[in-house]
Formats: sequence, C-alpha cells, structure tokens
Amino acid sequence: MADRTDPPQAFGRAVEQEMGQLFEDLPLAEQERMVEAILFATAEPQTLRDLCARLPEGTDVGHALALLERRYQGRGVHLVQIGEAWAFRTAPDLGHLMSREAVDLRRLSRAAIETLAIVAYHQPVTRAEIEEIRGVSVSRGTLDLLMELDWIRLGRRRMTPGRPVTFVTTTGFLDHFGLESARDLPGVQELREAGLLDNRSAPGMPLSLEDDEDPDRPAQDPLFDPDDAV
Amino acid sequence: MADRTDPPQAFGRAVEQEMGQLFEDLPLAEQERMVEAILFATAEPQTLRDLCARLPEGTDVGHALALLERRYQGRGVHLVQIGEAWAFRTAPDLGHLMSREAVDLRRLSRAAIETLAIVAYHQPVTRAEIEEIRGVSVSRGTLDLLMELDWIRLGRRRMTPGRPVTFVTTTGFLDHFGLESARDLPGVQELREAGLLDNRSAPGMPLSLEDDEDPDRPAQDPLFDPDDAV
Amino acid sequence: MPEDFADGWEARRVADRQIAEALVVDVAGFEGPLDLLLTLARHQKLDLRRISILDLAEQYLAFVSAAQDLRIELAADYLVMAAWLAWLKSRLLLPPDPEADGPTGKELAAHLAFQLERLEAMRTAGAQLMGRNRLGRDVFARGMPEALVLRRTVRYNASLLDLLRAYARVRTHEEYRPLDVRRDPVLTMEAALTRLRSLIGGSVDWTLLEAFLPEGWRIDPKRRRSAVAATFAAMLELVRAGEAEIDQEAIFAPLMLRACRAGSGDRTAGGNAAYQSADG
Repeated sequence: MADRTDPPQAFGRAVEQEMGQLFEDLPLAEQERMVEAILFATAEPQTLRDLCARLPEGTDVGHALALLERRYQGRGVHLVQIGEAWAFRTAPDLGHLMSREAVDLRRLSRAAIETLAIVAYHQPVTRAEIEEIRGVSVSRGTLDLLMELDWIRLGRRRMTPGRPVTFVTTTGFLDHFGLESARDLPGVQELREAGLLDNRSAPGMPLSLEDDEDPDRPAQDPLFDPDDAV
Repeated sequence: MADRTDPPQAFGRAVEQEMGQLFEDLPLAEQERMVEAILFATAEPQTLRDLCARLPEGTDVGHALALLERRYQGRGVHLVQIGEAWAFRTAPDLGHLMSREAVDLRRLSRAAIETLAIVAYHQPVTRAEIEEIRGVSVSRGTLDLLMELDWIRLGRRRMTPGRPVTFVTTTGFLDHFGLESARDLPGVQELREAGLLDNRSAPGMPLSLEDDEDPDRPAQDPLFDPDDAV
Repeated sequence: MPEDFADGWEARRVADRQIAEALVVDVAGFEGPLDLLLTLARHQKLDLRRISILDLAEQYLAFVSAAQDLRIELAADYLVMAAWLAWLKSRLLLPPDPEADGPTGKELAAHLAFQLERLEAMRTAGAQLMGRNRLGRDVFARGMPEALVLRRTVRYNASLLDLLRAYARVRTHEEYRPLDVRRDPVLTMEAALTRLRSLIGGSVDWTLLEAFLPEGWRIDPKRRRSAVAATFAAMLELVRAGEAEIDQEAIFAPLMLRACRAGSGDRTAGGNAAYQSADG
C-alpha cells in the first residue's frame, strides 16, 4: 500500500496527484470507514501522520476524522483526541460497565493443577487418595484455593473408617474448562494418542515419591531407596 | 457468574425486579450504546450471558444487538456473531490497512489442516473417524496443536463401545475463520447433499482403525459408571 | 477375457508404470496409502466419480512393485493396502460368487471411491478454510482493549490442556527432573528419625552413623553435614527411647549404632566390637 515514503514514491506521488485529477478520489464515506477501521484495530492512538501513512493517497484524513467524530457523538464509544493523536474511547458515563475487565490472570501452581486433575479423574476422591496418586502430600491451601475458585467442592463422606470427606468437581469446573461433563475427559490411552503424553517410558511405573517442588513432602521418602537398605 | 442461587442473591434479585416496575426500563438507545461500549472495549467475543452479566437488569440485549448490527452495516467496523457470542471486527475488505497489526499466522502442516477440516465438517468426531477419513493415523501433536490454537476442544464422549472422546470446534475457531456457526462452513451444504459427510461405515476396509477400545482403561473408570449419570 | 481388453491392459500398464515411477521418487511426500491412491486417481481422471477402481488398483500395485524394485522401503500400511487392492482386483475381475457372503467387489470398490472423494472434499475444505478472511490477517479485533481499573480481582487461569498434561504427568511420573536437586539442603530430624527407626531393626551389629545417611545426602558437603547432624540427633532420640545403643571409641572417633536387643543388657559394649565397614 502507500505507506512507504522513499524517494521513488515521491515521484510516484506527483504522478498520482495528476492522476487524481483524472480519477475520482475515494468517496469520503469510504475514507471515513478506513479511518474507523484503523483507529479500531491499532494498539496506539494514531496521529494524522500515522493515518496518512496508512491511507491511500489523496485521503482527506482531517475531514474523515471530523465525520467520524460526529458519527460517534453520543454513542457508547467516542472518538477522542489525545495530544496529537486520535483514538476510540468508551463514553465516560459508561466506564462502570467495564469494571469487570480488571482481572489479574494468574497461572495455577503445578501442585494445584495436578490436584485438580486428580479430583477430575478420580472423583469422588479423598485427600489421602490424592496424596497417594501424586506421591506427595497435598497442602490444605491447595484444596482451599480450588474450592474458592469453585472448581472443586466437598462430596459425600466416604463410608470407610474415619469417614473421610471426598472432593468432586463442580459445574464451574466444567464451565471453565469447556467440558460438557467430566466423563468427556480423555483417558490415559487417549492422552497418549493425542500426543499429550510423552511415552518414552512405560506407564504404570511405580509412583515416584519425590517432588522437589513440594515443600511439605512427606519425610519418609528416602526410606524407599533400595540402595540404602543396610 | 449468576449460577449461584444462595438466598441473599435471590433476595436482591427480587428487589431489583420490583424496582424495575417502579422505574422505567432503560431506553433502547441507551441499552444499545451500553452494549456498544462493552463490545468495543473487549477483544474477545462476548456471549449473551457475558453481556447480561454486565448490563443492568431488564436490558433487552438481543434487541440492542440487532440495532447495533444494523447501525454498523457497511461501516469500517462490523458487529459479527461468532457462535453464541458477539464482537466488533474490522471489515474484511480493509484488512490491508492494518498490515502492521497482522500477526504471523503459524503455517499449518497438511495433516493439521486436514484434521481441522475433518473436525469442523464432521464434528463431533472421534480420533478413529479422523483416521478413517485420512487413511493414516493422526500424527502426534496434531490434535495437541489444534487444541493449543484453541480451534478444537473435547466434545462429549461417543456412546459407543469404548466410549471414545470426540472433538469439536471452538468459538475461537469460528472467530478466527470469520464464521457465524459451523453451519456456515464453506460448501457444507453441498458436501452434505453429496453424502460426503455421512458416517458411512467401511465394508471391511483395511483403513478402518478400530482401536477405540483402549486396553489400559484409565483409572477414572468410576466416573463412567452409569449409576453416576447426572 | 476379450483380447482387446488384454491389449489395452498392457498399454495402460506401461503408462501406469511411468506415472508410478515418477511418483516413487517422492514416496515420502504421501501421507499414507489413501493419499497415494488419491494422487493416482487424480492422474487418471479429474472427476473422481468417474475413475475406474480396477485401473486404480492396478496403478497402485504397479507403484508398490516399482518402489520395491527400487528398494524403497514402504511403510507397512502401504503393503496392507496393496494386498487388499490385489484381492479387490480379483474380486472385481471374477464373476461374483453367489455363495460368498460379505460385501461384493462392487460394494468395496464403491466404498473406496467414496473414501477418495471424501478425503478430497476435506482437503478442499481445508484449503477453503485457510483461504478465508482470518482474524489477525484480514480481520482485526480491537487493538486497544480497554480495561478500566475499578475493581481488581485475581483470576486463576488454567486451560484444559494444562489439566490434561498435569494428569498425564501424574500418571506417568516422568516429569522432567533437573540434575541439580533444588531441595533445601536440610534433612529434618523427623525425617532422619523416621528413617532410622525403620532401618535400625536390621542393624544387630554396630553400624557406622554414616551408613544411615539417605541416598543423595552423602556427597555434597552441605547436604551431608545436615544429614549427619539430623541422623545424630535422631540416634540420641532412639537411645533415649531405649530403642538403640550408641558407641564411640574416642572423641571424634566414628559414631556407631545398633539396635537395642531386649535383655542383652550390654549397654556399654566396648569399642572393640567389630564394626561393619559400611561406608557409603
């Protein structure tokens, strides 16, 4: 397009200007929608010069901006001038509608996502069972976080000695992960076939009892080191 | 958001409903500019539910969207429907003006493109069906990549022996390829009429890979206990 | 079989071979037998509905045999397809056996034609998809999404893929483990005690303290120091509980430990007791 300004173009421009007398300039409405699209899609407010550089020769950017500004008057979005540049902004009286936008996205810790995965696949599952599967202890905080996120909740108590509580996933969980039901989670075999599981080593290996990232790992793990037996 | 029905909320809602009768509902023009502001401010498509959650009670979102869609017809920015959601997008004919904003689209392998097309046109589709159509096994990382791009996701399990997982396309897919729904896929009608989307079973072909029955049934089996059905 | 048919057959064979040989060089470019068949079919006719499956089978077989002549190794599924096509060919050529059950040659051929047409349809569809106006290339979203900060909430994010990977990791236990173990170089006394308790039963003879150090705590000086200290404290604890006895010949001499045998009363066993050299 006409966004380069190297010397040969300057010559070209002169020619084009002459051509402009021969050919019709772009209709104003077309110029206006071009400016509209650019101001919508760019990440920074655009100066007149920025806009000119993007638009075809002969565009009357100032005029297009004036039309656009009038068009958006009283709308939910306004065309505003910020210093030398132009941008669309939410109408000041509607700012409150955007308040929900202010969210900090944080990645779930590895302990949390693994715990969640185990609950999802093995529900209803007790804390002891989660620990057995992960091979490391699960901190209360991890379960609390997952409950706070409304991804897991308490299920029925297990009818075994001690009547431990169980954990199950929630509708919020299905919602967040775009699942229709927990049954739709793929099995281990399917994970492997989808390439999600690196099968360099055979599955069904004994549980590894170490997780170096987990501070509250049970202290007895070295016990299971066969080399160590005296 | 509004999936909890604890008493305080229910109460609050009742109050709001009564207020709705006392105070006039918002004028439609005002509703329209609110929807406009929200959709303009976010890059992600917003579902009707998202919009409702942000707007005051009693807003006729559907009506506001219809007005807005008409208002932006022929403009540089369009209101488009993407599955269940809505978003503003620049008019396709003006894409060249935004060449600087263009992101490098990852070049997909032939296998990935074909797999995507098969998921799109045959959804919900199992891995075995994809393989049957392509005549080769799905290479590792293909489904993975498509999921990572947020173009496909897991659908419901097929209620056939082995209960294989299925794949379906996402809203992100519709958004990326500018489709309102999977019914708008290019040529889908013709293909259906030609019988090319039928799930025609093979009369003893060597290409049908029937390994949906996975041998090491995953540990989540109890989940799939029919008694468990919600 | 009519003679002219046989002649035509020969002529075609030559042409087929030429096509096949041209393709052989590029065998790696095919994504499986169906893809190869589709390519061969396209050479035959532009309209896939009008191809002759018999000719196609013949071309495929010629391709496979040419590849074998050239000692190009074909994947097993190409050979499976070849065997099946050879069988299909015989079924198509022989008069149908009214006794035989199962699909007729015609039905099988029709299904193969369907598969080819379907694969091509999907290929075309894929190309059409890729050629559409695409977000980020032809169509753009708002470049300056507004986030008016009024209320800041923390939202934890995890995708389904993260979840699946986490589960896969848990189930296969093959997470990437760095060589340098980033665990705190401190062995707790509780850990040492638990360990010692379970091992002490086996130590009827005097055993060096160092032999009780856990694997991974013996080399690195920092870790070793912590392990020795914890194990020593644990030893004292066991002695206090009457579960073990401890001995040291002289100051700074090696510390030795053995289980306390009920009724042995040999609490002050001399330093001369032969000790195992069980140093790790």
